[in-house]
Amino acid sequence: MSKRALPHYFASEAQEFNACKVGMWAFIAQEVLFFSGLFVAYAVYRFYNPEMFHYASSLLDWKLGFINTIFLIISSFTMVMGVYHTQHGNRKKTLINLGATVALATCFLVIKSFEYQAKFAHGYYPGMYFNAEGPFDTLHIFFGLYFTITGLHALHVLIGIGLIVWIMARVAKNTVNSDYFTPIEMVGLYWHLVDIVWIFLFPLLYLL
Amino acid sequence: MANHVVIPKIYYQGTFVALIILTVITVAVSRIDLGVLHTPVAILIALIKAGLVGAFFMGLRWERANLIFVFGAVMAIVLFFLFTFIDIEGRGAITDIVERPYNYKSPVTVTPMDSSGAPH
Amino acid sequence: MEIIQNLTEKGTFFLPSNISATLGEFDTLFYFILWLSVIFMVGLIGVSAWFLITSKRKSSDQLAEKQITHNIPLEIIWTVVPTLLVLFIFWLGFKQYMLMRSIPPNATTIYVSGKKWFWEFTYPNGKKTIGDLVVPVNTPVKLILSSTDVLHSFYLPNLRIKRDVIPNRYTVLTIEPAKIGNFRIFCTEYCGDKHSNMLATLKVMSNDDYYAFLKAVDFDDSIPLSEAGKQLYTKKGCVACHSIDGSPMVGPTWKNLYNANRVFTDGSERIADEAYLIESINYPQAHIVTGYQPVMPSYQGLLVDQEITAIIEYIKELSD
Amino acid sequence: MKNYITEKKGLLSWLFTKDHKRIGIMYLFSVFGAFAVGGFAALLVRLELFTPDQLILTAKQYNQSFTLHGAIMVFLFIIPSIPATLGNFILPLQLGANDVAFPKLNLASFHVYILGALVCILSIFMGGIDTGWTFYTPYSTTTDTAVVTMVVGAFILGFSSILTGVNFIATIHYLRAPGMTWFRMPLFAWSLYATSIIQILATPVLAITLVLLILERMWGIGIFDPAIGGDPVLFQHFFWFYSHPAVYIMILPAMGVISELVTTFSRKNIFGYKAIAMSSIAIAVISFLVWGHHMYTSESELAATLFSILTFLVAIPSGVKIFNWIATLYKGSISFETPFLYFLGFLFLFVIGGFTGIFLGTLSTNIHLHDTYFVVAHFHYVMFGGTLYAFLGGLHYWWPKMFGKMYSEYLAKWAFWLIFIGFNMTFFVQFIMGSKGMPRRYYNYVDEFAIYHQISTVGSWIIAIGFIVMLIYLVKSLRSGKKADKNPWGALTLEWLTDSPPQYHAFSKTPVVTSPPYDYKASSHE
Repeated sequence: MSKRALPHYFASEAQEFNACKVGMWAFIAQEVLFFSGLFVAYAVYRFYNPEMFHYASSLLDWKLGFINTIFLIISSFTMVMGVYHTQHGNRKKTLINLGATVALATCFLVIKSFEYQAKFAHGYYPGMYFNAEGPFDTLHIFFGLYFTITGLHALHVLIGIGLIVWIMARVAKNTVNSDYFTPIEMVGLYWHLVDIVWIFLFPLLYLL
Repeated sequence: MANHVVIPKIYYQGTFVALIILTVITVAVSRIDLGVLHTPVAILIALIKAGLVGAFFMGLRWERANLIFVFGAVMAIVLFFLFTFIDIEGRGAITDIVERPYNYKSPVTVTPMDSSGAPH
Repeated sequence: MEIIQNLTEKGTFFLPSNISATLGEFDTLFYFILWLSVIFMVGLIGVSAWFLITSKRKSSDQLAEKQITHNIPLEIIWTVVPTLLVLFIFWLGFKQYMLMRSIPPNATTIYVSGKKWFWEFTYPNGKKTIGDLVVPVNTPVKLILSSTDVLHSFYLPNLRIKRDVIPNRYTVLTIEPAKIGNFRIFCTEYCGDKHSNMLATLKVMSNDDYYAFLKAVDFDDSIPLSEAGKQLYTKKGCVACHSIDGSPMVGPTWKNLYNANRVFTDGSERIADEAYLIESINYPQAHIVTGYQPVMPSYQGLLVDQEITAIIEYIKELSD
Repeated sequence: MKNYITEKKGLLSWLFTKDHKRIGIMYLFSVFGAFAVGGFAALLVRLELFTPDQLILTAKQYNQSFTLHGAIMVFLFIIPSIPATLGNFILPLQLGANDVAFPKLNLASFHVYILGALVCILSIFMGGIDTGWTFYTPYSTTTDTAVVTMVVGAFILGFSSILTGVNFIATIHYLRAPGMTWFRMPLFAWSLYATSIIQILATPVLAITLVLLILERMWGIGIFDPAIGGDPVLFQHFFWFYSHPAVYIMILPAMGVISELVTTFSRKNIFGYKAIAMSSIAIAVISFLVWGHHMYTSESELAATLFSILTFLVAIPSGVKIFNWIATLYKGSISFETPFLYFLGFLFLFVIGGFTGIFLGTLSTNIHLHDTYFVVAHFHYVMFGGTLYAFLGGLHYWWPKMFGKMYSEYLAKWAFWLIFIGFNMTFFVQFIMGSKGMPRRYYNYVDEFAIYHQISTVGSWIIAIGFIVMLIYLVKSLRSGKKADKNPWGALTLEWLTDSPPQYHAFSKTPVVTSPPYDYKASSHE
């Protein structure tokens, strides 16, 4: 198959790879800042009503959260193995690993929807639709924040699934191979970021 | 800049196992009551896990130049936290009125809590 | 209407007259920074003008006389000197700021409530006024500010002080006026359509006038009820939202209101008799006429019964 | 010989181009379109304020037009103005590269900008918004105007800014010509690098603030609206954490352009190259520490004191730059063409803006001056007098390079002086009015300020005339301007090696850089 033509504005392969890497890391710094706003909001409202947050997090099912964390960590591992096999030019194994990552991510979203169903059953809707009883009258703030943070994170998981499926298509068409594996490495970086955000979210929302 | 360093598999498997163990530890630690240390320990373990993912899965250990972005983002977040909490902590410092939110119309109907802390 | 002191008279070129007993040196700091800036400004303009004139390009290919790329001592000076200067200015400003924010122990407390588009003041003996903050001269007054709907900001230009009024939270402001007279109060945090009409007047009186004001029941029954109603229409802020000539405003017009058929947003209807008028003064949110927003704040406790009857008489007079 | 304009014909070849030069030109026209809309709203506001009571607008219409002026000017004009137009066109050429690092991303940034702009314009027809460009809650969550549409538009525009930042970081890191080390890079590139750092680290916080505002308004999650337990001051912290670095996104590229102008038109090597480059980075870093000085009246005393000290620290690098620029003029060979006039205008107005900033940074004077016309005048002196003057200076400086045509120097000087006089007449009067206590965003005002408002309104008409004159001679220059040669001003930076207008493939042979960027020769060799 023909080797990919280097774009006219790059002088060498290494220059292109490094430029993409720096650009991706800048994008990751930006994503981290995006979630930082939510963490500050969480911290401020936890400071305002600590007992309510402690009580509210006991309402969440930490076992589902734990399984979700394990799923995301495994998916991070299979993603990295996918990149590893691409670098070694082993297309079949890459596809298997990427398929596993997508499967795990979908399981993550499925469990998330179970959790949401359980919350809705108790009447813990986000914001003004909240009609539940509780020992604290600020309970609706916790669930407002809970749905916002996990909702935005789930959105990023969805975007991640889309990206991985796109990369699987390119690996299948062999436009991404051991000579040019920049795209899969970038999607890998993005996926690890989504995993890191969940690593912080899990203890803050479920365990504290 | 390291170009095309291919990272041996062993690093990935090692990190993966470490992450699983740390997740189990996080849950275990949260079960026992550490009092005031409860939050810092949880955040510390999360930081270690994030560090592992960043160093090995994201290849920071071999491309240290990208650490500048991590450093920049972390510094911006720390400043954001720090100054917001200086304001919130300092409210009512000079004026003797403690300035905290109060008397808002909340959609929650408050049920009395019995002694064990669970609503009956 | 007592004359309110104009902000552009009796002040200096940049500032209105300063009547604050504690913040006298505010003006000195202001003009210190001003003259410092003017000196630096003249220096910079002078130096650059001199450079521009002396090294004007005469012929099109004329090169620069001398290339100088850096001069470490000069650069150090113009970094360190401004830093010290501005930190000194910070220190002056910080001291005055602490003065502004600290509360003298024996201050009389007045509650200020900012509502959409008027200020309501509650005095120590429970008396309430709208739009007029009456304070004794030369005594510290602690204003406890809170808002019932959106952000406002309580600004007294002649006292050089301002504090944001935040819903569901108390914020505090202390003033100590040293001159008797009427002064302006503005709302300086954007709060909607009538943000620019949300004015109030600071009335500084001598002590005995102040106590006489506190005790006076401000309803004099010498004038006919509807005439008193007409005065209340302006004094109590109804003018801000209700018109008397039928022109559309935020609230329904009072012209031909009495005994008119009112259709409400929930579809029900009712004749606007005395009971309806009293109810909608005390509990305006109870029935909202179609086409209007539920923005009217409740006047319960703000108007004594005679005042309500006076207003209703006035409305009757308006509806032929 | 074909250049990037005549390379391919047809609208599609422009709308889907991946050439940084064409994207820069498209940004230029859309940014000036936004400037026209924002400027018209400003004229409307100033006209309404001619008399203390109602003249042409009702209270709601007035509030909508000053909000529109603020939002359009900030999000649609001044943030993308220099980085996206001059930056996109000139940066790759200045670095000796043929394009930015990610051309597809660059095109995506332009399309996202157009989409965001359309959504913002759409909000006008859906009832306009009357919350001010700061969207302070709880007013923004309780008013019945089309806040969600404008907020979605601003959210989309945030991405355009982030993508430009990502692009420039990668371009400056890796696409420099061989031999161009970090300290041989032109100062315009340095300033764009500092701007990209802020764009990447600050804009996402605006994105999350706007998302939370939309959720607060639609679902009432109780985070900003105090009626349901939220804290409006927290919204101010979130908003200003982005918006203060945003004002440095606006001024840093302007400082970059000014460094280029001062060296070229005085034929002098820049004075203190390292000092200026490092102060750009210093401003970018310190800009994240100072947002609280917008909230002295609503935050606690401890925070206000801290923010005040840090605000004064961020003023120092700007001061250093001003001193360096003036020192560059010494013993140069100065020619007073239009770009240099805009440099002098920048110097005069930005220094006034800077000194009035000291009034607003000091704790006690800020309490008196906050939310009055003093603040309005201060930020117009810094934004209009600073960023817009540098943008116009840069535009006139690189106009021959971008379009290959000169503009009429005579009309350009007329436009400059009209705008200069009109600007000072409009805004210096507002300093006096503001310190006397005239509050901001007032539809009708107490009678004693009438004379100030009338002078200010007349001044705004003169600015409008100035811009109309500029429009005329720039359009004339496009159609029938004198052909410009490769290096009309005799500058030394790399973009002047390409011919004007440059070909699609600007550098046939990638240049090798051997000396610092402004290595002018001196006539007296001592």
